[in-house]
Amino acid sequence: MARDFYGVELKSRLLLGTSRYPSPKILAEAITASGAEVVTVSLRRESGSERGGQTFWSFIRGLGLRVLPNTAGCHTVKEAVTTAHMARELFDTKWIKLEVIRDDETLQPDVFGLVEAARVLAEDGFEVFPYTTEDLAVADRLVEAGCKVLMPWGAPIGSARGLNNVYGLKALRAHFPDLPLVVDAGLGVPSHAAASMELGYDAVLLNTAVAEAGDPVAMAKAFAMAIEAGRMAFAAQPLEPRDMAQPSTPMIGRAALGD
Amino acid sequence: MARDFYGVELKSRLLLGTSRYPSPKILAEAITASGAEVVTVSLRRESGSERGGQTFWSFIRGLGLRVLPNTAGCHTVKEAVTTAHMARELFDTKWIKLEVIRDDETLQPDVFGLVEAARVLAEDGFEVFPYTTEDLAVADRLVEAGCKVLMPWGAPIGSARGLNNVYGLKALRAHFPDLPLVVDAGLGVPSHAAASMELGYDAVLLNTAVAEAGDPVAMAKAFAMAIEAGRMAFAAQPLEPRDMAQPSTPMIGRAALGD
Amino acid sequence: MARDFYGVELKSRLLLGTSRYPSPKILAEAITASGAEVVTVSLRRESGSERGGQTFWSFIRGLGLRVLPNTAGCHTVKEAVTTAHMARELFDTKWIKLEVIRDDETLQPDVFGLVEAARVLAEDGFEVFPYTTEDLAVADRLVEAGCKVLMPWGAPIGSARGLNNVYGLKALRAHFPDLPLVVDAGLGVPSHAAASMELGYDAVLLNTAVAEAGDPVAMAKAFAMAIEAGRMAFAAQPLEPRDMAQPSTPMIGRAALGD
Amino acid sequence: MARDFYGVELKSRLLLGTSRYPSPKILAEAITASGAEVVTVSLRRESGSERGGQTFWSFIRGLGLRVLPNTAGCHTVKEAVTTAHMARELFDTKWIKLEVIRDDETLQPDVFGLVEAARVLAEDGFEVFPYTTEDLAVADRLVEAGCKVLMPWGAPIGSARGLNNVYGLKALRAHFPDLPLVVDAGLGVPSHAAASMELGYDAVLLNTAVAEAGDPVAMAKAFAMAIEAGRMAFAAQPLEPRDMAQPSTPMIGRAALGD
Amino acid sequence: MRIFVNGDQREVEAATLAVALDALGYGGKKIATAVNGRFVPAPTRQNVTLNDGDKVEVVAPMQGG
Amino acid sequence: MRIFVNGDQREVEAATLAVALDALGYGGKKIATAVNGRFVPAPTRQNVTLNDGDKVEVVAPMQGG
Amino acid sequence: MRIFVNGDQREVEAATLAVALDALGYGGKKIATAVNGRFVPAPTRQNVTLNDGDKVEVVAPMQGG
Amino acid sequence: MRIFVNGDQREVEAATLAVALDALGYGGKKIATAVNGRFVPAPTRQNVTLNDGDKVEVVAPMQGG
Repeated sequence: MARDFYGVELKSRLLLGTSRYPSPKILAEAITASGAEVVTVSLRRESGSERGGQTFWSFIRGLGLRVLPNTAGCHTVKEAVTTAHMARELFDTKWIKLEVIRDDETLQPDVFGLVEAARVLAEDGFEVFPYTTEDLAVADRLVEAGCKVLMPWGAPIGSARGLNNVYGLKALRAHFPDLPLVVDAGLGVPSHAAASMELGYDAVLLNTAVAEAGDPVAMAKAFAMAIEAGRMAFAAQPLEPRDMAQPSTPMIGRAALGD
Repeated sequence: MARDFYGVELKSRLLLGTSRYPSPKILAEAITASGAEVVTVSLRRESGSERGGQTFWSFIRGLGLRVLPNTAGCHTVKEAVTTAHMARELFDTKWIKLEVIRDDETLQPDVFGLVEAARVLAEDGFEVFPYTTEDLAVADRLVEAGCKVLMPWGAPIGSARGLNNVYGLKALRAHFPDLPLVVDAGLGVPSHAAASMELGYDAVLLNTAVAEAGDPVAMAKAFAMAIEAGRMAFAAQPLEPRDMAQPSTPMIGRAALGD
Repeated sequence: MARDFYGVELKSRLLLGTSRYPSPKILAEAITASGAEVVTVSLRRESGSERGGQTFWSFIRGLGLRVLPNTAGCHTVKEAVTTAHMARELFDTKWIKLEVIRDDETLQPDVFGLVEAARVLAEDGFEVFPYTTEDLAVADRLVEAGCKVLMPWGAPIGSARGLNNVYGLKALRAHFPDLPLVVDAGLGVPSHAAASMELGYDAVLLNTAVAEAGDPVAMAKAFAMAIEAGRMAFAAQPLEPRDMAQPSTPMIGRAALGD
Repeated sequence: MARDFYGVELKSRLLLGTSRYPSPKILAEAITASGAEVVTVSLRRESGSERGGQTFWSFIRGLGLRVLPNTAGCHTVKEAVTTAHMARELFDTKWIKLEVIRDDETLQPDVFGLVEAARVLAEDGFEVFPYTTEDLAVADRLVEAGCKVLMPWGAPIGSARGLNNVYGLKALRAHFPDLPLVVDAGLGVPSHAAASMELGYDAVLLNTAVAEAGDPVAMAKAFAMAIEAGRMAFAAQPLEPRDMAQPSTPMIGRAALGD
Repeated sequence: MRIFVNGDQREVEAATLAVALDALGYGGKKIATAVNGRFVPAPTRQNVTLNDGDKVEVVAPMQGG
Repeated sequence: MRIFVNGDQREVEAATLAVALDALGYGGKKIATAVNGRFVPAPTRQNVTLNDGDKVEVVAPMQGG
Repeated sequence: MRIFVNGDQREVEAATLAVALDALGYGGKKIATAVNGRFVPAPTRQNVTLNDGDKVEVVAPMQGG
Repeated sequence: MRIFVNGDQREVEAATLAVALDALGYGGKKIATAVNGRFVPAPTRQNVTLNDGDKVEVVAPMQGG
């Protein structure tokens, strides 16, 4: 049941961020190792004399991958909407990872600004990937606003904590059986990503856990495998946990060797 | 740092049980999918007219893999030792997965019988893979008894619960930095296996979670990938979890778009 | 640092619901056992011939306790606001436990309706106790709307699961060091309530865990003690968990009795 | 169902250690606040000129409480047995908290030395309180050796981690429905103690969590209340956790206030 | 005139909500009222004239969590 | 005339945003622009006349998570 | 003479375990044996004489976890 | 004669443990004793003769967890 992200079917279920890598070379290798078909990008001020943005742009173009620009750092609907427009022009894509942040300590979504910005952008033809929480009521409104993908957090961005609220993420999956759901942010190790997929999520968006690992390229590969593994396991109907033990080796036919 | 199991270096870090599969065909496909180089086997009574054991024997021989016979169902040192001897003759291997079970509800190791049987068998030239708990004092004695591999449980056999005592498993790994350690039993999904490897364990032994999955072949493959992923992540030095969030997209150079 | 609930200082940190008890007698005894100074109540349709509401009203009046009426079951701002007005007249109190529910399966707050209803009611002179989530951005808006108390859920109402998102509840407490915070709903056992207080929360609101226990009166008493215990512990600066052990009995001066 | 500790019925379910307090005065007040009827004590070398032991002895005598001497720091059966004999003479009690430690980093029980020492001491008329793990097979042997009480650890001594292996502690309780079981060591906050009692344990033994709290006297009181609360809750048959929510306020009779 | 009281259709002569409530047996009871989803305070009931098809809600105290 | 470009005060003669960007060295660069917090599409830049005190933002692609 | 084979009573003439196993149809099969709880290696079977009431266990390979 | 008391070398004349303890200042104190790792009950101390190199442990009550 491959999910459709605004009409695009992705083979890889890993979306990778491009920030905080030790070097462009390692970034490039990590992207390759991850097998990601989508990378997230952003915008920043540039003076007439600087070339950084141009260099990064050629780098990204060279990858030949789909880009998902974000509105990182935006705290208001207006900032997010203007940033989205600039991103659409610069990267020539309708896709936007919508971030409207309330609190700089937890970088948690401002769900009010998020829903409003999502509505404005969706009406303006954007295909919105909202970075949100596991809140069902917010999720409903994002869908009403026109979002066809949701990206709930696992834990605060960059915290490497994994899934803070497994129960909430399960409830969200149960509430939207057919909507593409992506766990975005907060993961630290591949087992976190595998667990996300085992909950039935459709993909995982990562950045810091890969970029700041000792070996980002190996870590990218590791996450890619774990995500595929978790997805495969979800489809293969795992055992339900039980409280009591059950012998794997049948007990019948055991030799009687006691006295 | 590939670990050496009694002089044998295994490429695959998944050891697979052969019990409880829907059919021999599915068992064979699951083994292939898992990439396991070692499969566990057992013994059972057979009458002169039955052929089951013979059939299974040719099946196993046909795989051309290393076999690890177990002493499943043994409750006393004497049973375990006699079973080990029968297994060594039948399967022509010094390797033995030593199980001495105390309690049929939890199938938990009887650490007293286990250590004694390990000593007897090690002195008799066996290469013992003891199914034990995370208890450090027991582990020390198993090593003194001659064990060069330890296999602590994750959770009771067949419970699919994952790692019941992560703290204890960490302490065991820290106590034996150089000894091959295998998480044996109790895992249910690939994320459990990846987490085991992320703790620095060297391999995982599985049976029920694969055999009783809806699709054992896919599940075998999924576990294989998750184990490799977890191992790779351990080597790639993952991020430490932190309490507060950190932006993945740098904040400097952000456009000022507010009023 | 006793907290002030709209100018009222409560000695007891347990707020108790009045619903689902086996009998009015047991309800009365449970309230007494709990030491609660505040009980939650609600409204329901009554025909001219029925007396249930009148009986319950005299019962409540007889308790001489402060009542906190709720807007249970309201799905829209309009329903919640009208219900709050009827409650204010009936129970003659400005206090209102504001519930605006989105989803009947999780009974989770509709944070959008909640904030709007809170604003309308606060402007109309109500003292609002909003049943909300651990979301910081929502919490900020509730405070802006005039709420001087917040009541985040521990888990879905009646689920007895305890604290689903300890991390989120910690972050909320850290974000509002001086605001009265009450864990409302989802607790099952006294250790859940003690843990809430150990996180620095100011009070706990309970109903089902007490009312549907085998012995509601004993359970009410048990929760009351656990809440006081948790609060006392929070103030007494508990030990930080550490990874390694530390002998409680000093090692110096040990007799040397080995060989 | 008050449990009988070698013929002694204790009203208080908290056993308190006497070590590591800021001052004897605070120790005395903490003991009083805890309501403990049993305090643990130990032995140490004393020269002819020192008076410390004598002073402590009069202090303890003055409390008029039952003492439980420990064999802290013993690593061998011989040390533990000799220490137990010296303790029996000094404190004039058959009770002994038997500690045989393997590893100084985790201070975890050496279950082999423990069982052997328990047998020797029980045969010699001691009433043994073994500090053990949650291992069922070890527990069976301790009972065979004559122990009529078991004291499994919650976590390593002084770690304040709480219950590392809830599953294992549950299994132990289920395996010995009628044996007095005491959670000994590793707790940090009252909710840990309440949770232990909610699992059906009969008592809790504490030291560091109280002695090293900012306010040991308040913390002693807090633990005492939480333990009583947890016990009471266990007896009052708590709700089972459920996955879905259930309204505490009945839905029937709700006013229809929407349009 | 036909109105709905707590969802049930009722026939009342009453000109005002106050009179209707008496006629319906609510006299002297501890209740609160809303008409067509809008709260009607007790003192105002006598000023509220009912119209055909009005939805009247009459609620009383109950247990709550 | 004085405007702010990415927060820095700059002196420009330019009548339009397009001309100003050239003057500021942005000619042919991969950028996007906003004036006073409102997005200005590339084709429109030549029609946007700048006024004293205008806040111009000029952004380029960068790494993002 | 009466012996027990895998728990079932059997009547055998055989003097040795080896002969008994043939008589019981185990000829040429992949098996391992124990008598009265003690392992008997294949080569030794011909030297092991059975006595009335002996408990013989004959096992073959099977699936295991 | 040289013995070790709680690990320290001491010179004692004493023939028995009891006498030695008095000489060492333990008279009337609340203590328990072991010699060479073996417990010596109080009543027995007078019967225990010390030998050169004996290890004597003398312990008193202390705080414990």
